[in-house]
Amino acid sequence: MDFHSRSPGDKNPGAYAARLASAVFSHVFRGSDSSPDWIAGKARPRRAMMKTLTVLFFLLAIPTLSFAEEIPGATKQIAWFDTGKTSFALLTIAICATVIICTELARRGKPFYVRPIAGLLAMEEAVGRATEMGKPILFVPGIEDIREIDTVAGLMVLSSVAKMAAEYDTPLEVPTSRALVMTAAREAVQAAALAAGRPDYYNEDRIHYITDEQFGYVASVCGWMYREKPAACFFLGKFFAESLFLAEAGNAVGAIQIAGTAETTQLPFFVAACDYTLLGEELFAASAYLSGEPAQLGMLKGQDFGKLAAIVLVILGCLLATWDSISPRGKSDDGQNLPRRSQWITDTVLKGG
Amino acid sequence: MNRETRFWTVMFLGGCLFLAFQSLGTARGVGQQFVVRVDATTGKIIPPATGASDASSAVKTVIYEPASKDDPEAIWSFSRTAGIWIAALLTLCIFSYLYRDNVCYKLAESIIVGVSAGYWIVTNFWEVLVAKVLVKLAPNVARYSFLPDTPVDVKADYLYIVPVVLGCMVFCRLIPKIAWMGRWPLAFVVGTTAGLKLTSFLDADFVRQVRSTILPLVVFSANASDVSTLDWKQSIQNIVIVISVLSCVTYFYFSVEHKGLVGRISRVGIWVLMISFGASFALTVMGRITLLTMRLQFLFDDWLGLVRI
Amino acid sequence: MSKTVPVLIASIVGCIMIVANFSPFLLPARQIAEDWFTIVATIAMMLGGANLCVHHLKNISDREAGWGFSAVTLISFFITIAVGLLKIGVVPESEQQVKFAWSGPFQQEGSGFWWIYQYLFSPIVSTMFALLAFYVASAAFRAFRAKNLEAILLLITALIVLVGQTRDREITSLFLPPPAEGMPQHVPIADLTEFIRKTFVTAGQRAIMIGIALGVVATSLRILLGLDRSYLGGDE
Amino acid sequence: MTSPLLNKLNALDRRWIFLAMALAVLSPILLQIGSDETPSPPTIKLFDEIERLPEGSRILMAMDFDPTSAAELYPMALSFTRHCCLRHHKLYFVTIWPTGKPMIESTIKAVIGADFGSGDRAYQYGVDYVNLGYLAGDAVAISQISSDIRKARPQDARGTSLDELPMMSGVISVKEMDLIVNASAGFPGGKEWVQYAATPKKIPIAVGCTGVQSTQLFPYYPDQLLGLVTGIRGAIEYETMLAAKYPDPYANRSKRPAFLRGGAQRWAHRLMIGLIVLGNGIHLANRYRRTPHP
Repeated sequence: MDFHSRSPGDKNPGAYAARLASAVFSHVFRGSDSSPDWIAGKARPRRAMMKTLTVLFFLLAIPTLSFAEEIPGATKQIAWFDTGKTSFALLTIAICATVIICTELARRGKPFYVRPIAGLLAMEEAVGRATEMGKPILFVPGIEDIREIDTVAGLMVLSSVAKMAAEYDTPLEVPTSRALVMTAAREAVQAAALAAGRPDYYNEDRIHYITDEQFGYVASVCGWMYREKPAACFFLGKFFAESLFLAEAGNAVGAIQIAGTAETTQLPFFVAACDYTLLGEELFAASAYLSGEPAQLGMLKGQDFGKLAAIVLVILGCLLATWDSISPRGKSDDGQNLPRRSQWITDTVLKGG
Repeated sequence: MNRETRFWTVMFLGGCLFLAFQSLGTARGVGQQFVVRVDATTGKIIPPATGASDASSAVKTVIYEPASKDDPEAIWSFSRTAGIWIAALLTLCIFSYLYRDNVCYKLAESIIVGVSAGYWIVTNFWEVLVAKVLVKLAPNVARYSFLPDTPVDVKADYLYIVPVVLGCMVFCRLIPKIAWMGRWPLAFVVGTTAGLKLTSFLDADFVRQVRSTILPLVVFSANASDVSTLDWKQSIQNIVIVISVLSCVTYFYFSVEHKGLVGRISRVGIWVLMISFGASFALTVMGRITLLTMRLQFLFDDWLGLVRI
Repeated sequence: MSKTVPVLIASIVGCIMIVANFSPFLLPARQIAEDWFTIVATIAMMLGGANLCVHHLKNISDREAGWGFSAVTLISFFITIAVGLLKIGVVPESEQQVKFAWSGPFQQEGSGFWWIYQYLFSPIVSTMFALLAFYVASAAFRAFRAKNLEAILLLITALIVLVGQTRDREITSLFLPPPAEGMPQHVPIADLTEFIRKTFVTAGQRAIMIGIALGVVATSLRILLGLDRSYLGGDE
Repeated sequence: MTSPLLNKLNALDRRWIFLAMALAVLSPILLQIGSDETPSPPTIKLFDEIERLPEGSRILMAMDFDPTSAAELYPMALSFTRHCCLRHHKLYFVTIWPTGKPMIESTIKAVIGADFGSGDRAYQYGVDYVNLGYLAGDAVAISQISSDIRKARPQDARGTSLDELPMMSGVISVKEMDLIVNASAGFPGGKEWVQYAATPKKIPIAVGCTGVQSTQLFPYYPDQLLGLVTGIRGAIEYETMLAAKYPDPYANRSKRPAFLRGGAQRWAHRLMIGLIVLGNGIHLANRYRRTPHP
């Protein structure tokens, strides 16, 4: 059996990109009808979305058409699909599609179990404790700009935390290290205050920019912590060396600390110095989890299928590699070494982009 | 005066006395800095005697480079000596936070917040707004104002108006009537982030990491006489890696209850994570100590001159 | 309307970025978008600067506790900006540049901005960083205690690696027979450290990375599908 | 049943720990105690690669660090540059950290200016080495220069057009480099160079990183990374190898900044081990006496 035949997709490569786009866009226009009003906005007319879908279609079609016009007698040809990336494109589509399908199933009412995550359960408790003690809450959405997906995830959690804090009417301090993050954080907190039915809770001055400089920011936040003694500290986003600094400062003032980051180098410090730590993926799952929306919880199920795929690929690959190691395949007729069996997985399925 | 105040007063006075002795009584002094004058266009050193009188061409292009005290052309630099003193005192102010929050720390904190915010604004002004936006939108203006080396044949690229407009939309938030427009740049940035990261993380963090975990569980190595023997060390290493990765991935499962077999495997996953955290923590210690070493070397070498490095 | 357009913008640019990864034809779009981000962020930084000024001016005008420090912040902020933008102390570096008074590099050694960086910015920032050496010690003292099996694993690996990191590791080979002529001395704890690094650390990182990648996919999809729009705020 | 000593230890103020750490680091500095290191394979690999490359090979020196991380990376940058100069390679300095510019300048001054600036084969600017300066845009900058250097940076750090420099002729992108040597202090840094330049363009890359970053970069070694020099220990290892191969003048203490920091390392590590043991001693004693933890 020849594992090295090129995948059939090579013949019509463009179709994959188009399929991905259409899958994604069809979802956009369906919108999130099941989400509560404060997130989804008021009822959005479907007709408007149909129109935008058409616009989108043309936006994607124009580059394609302009390329088609260029073809006759063209001197330079820029392929509009990189065939070397076919397998990666397929993999991307497969993973995205799984996630989307699970979301759709959840939206239609299929119940999914989600295991409890200690750090997330403790959030409400932390906010409650701050309320009891009459002390403020600190939320640090990382020190990177919004171009890092960790920061975006941190901001998504911020909206949930802000909603809890607004319900209890406990002050929430959000110092930021980037101006764009400040803007987004203000939007998120304002929306949360509205959703909690306390629009007055939102105070712009509590969400302020300090400085872009990592340690300038930390100097200011730690000074603030020493003086105001917050009862709960949330560190969720992208962190670097300052992680331990923040966590130790919080520890010195006796705050409950909940941290989460996808920066693997900083996890040990958070684990050592904080009460609860969201490890890597849990940070991204947090906002879905806290939102409690079935559609978003469905996504977690979709992610799990991705992990299952990883496990299956690793086991299969390792078995093939072991087989290769025990009995190598030898040489073909023209004296060349036959490729290893595990190459089918490493070089075809997992070729990468 | 309580005991604590007395202690710190004595420490402070002792420090002052020591500094006075060190700066007056030793040849090296405290934080003394020397420079030589260099013609920026030619890179040649200007001797101190002629430097002042030679006003015709050198005035505009003199730069200063650090030199040792023994250099015959060296002159004492007030600004750099003062700089070393200020830097050293600020260093001590920050170290004082370890004892507790105090006026000195607050002073250093306020300075760093102001200076660093200003620093990044200035840096981005020159590096992005001038070097990127101005050069793209009005290359001629750039050439005649700040960047004389901008090539003459550069054409203006008006596409760069879009990010400028998007950037300015951030300010819409300040005007309640059009505050909603302030969300557009956010949406643009978050959207691009989502799109870019989706593929790059899948590629680098998923595909590549899964691929590098595919290892033969039994490894044979050929020895000198071309007889393959079982490589115990490598085999055990591979088996441990594969089992560890699988169990950790299982730990991250959200939608399955951690009970029974899954529970046991994910327990192993936590152990692996804990071992990896313990090791990562210890591996970091070295870097942190180095930073402290460097600060102390600054205080005791560059400033006080007590050691020679 | 106030939210539909932004969500659409996010979806469109996001999808273009994804498609561009697979299409050499659209690849420039990826670079352009990345370039644009830098510009948008830089302009937004001005908003940050304005916010900083307002925040501290308010402190000063309200005579809040520590308003003097707010004044220090504002003064150092404005001095830095003035020195940096006016290029105080910067001289042109080449024959051609001499004709243009503002053409020298703004970070030139010896200039005012360089002085601020060298003697105010850099010492404070690196001392802040150096404080971590103390915090590492206090965190280790407090957290690495054998409370349960997980904590024991954490602490034992930390101990092994700490010993294995410096030359003190050679203490573990004292009890071994001397090596054969010309062979390096076997150091058990160094091998153990290396083994832990190669297996458990690598594996732990890998598993976390695999998980993160999937988390990023889901989070990105949430944005692209408009499921989560908390970053865009509520409807006013 | 309680003992006064245990009570005292239970309530130990963390400022005593701070004081102990200060003493552990300060004493070796004042007493000038240094420490050597035995080289490890990832460091040896980079050393051998620089030795192996034929004279005049193009090496991209990416210096992505700032004064705060210079403690670990500056000695490394010095050793790498010295080694490349000894082998007479062509050096292309670049940084994607705005704060990296002065680092490049002082590296050039300390190595090329001091040791290789004169003599019959002196290093000449534009012929043997160039400073491309700072590229704004983090990872974007990396992908830009890996497709077209001139697009990302039409001039060098001195404002000279790249086309006027002899060593830039024939260099279009990072693809023309024989090796990337990166001194990386975090983000953006080694990981991004691997992801956006080295792996897609298939150029060998070696990273010198801080101890913190090493765990993040270790998964890339040896597939995507040729060599990995970690933290001050890696710097000491590299200095040790350089001193062994070129004893004159690199066995000299004044040329070995990392060596002198080794002594402080040893004592601080000993203190950390002591603290962990003490912490567990207190914990066990508490359990033995069944007194509640404060």
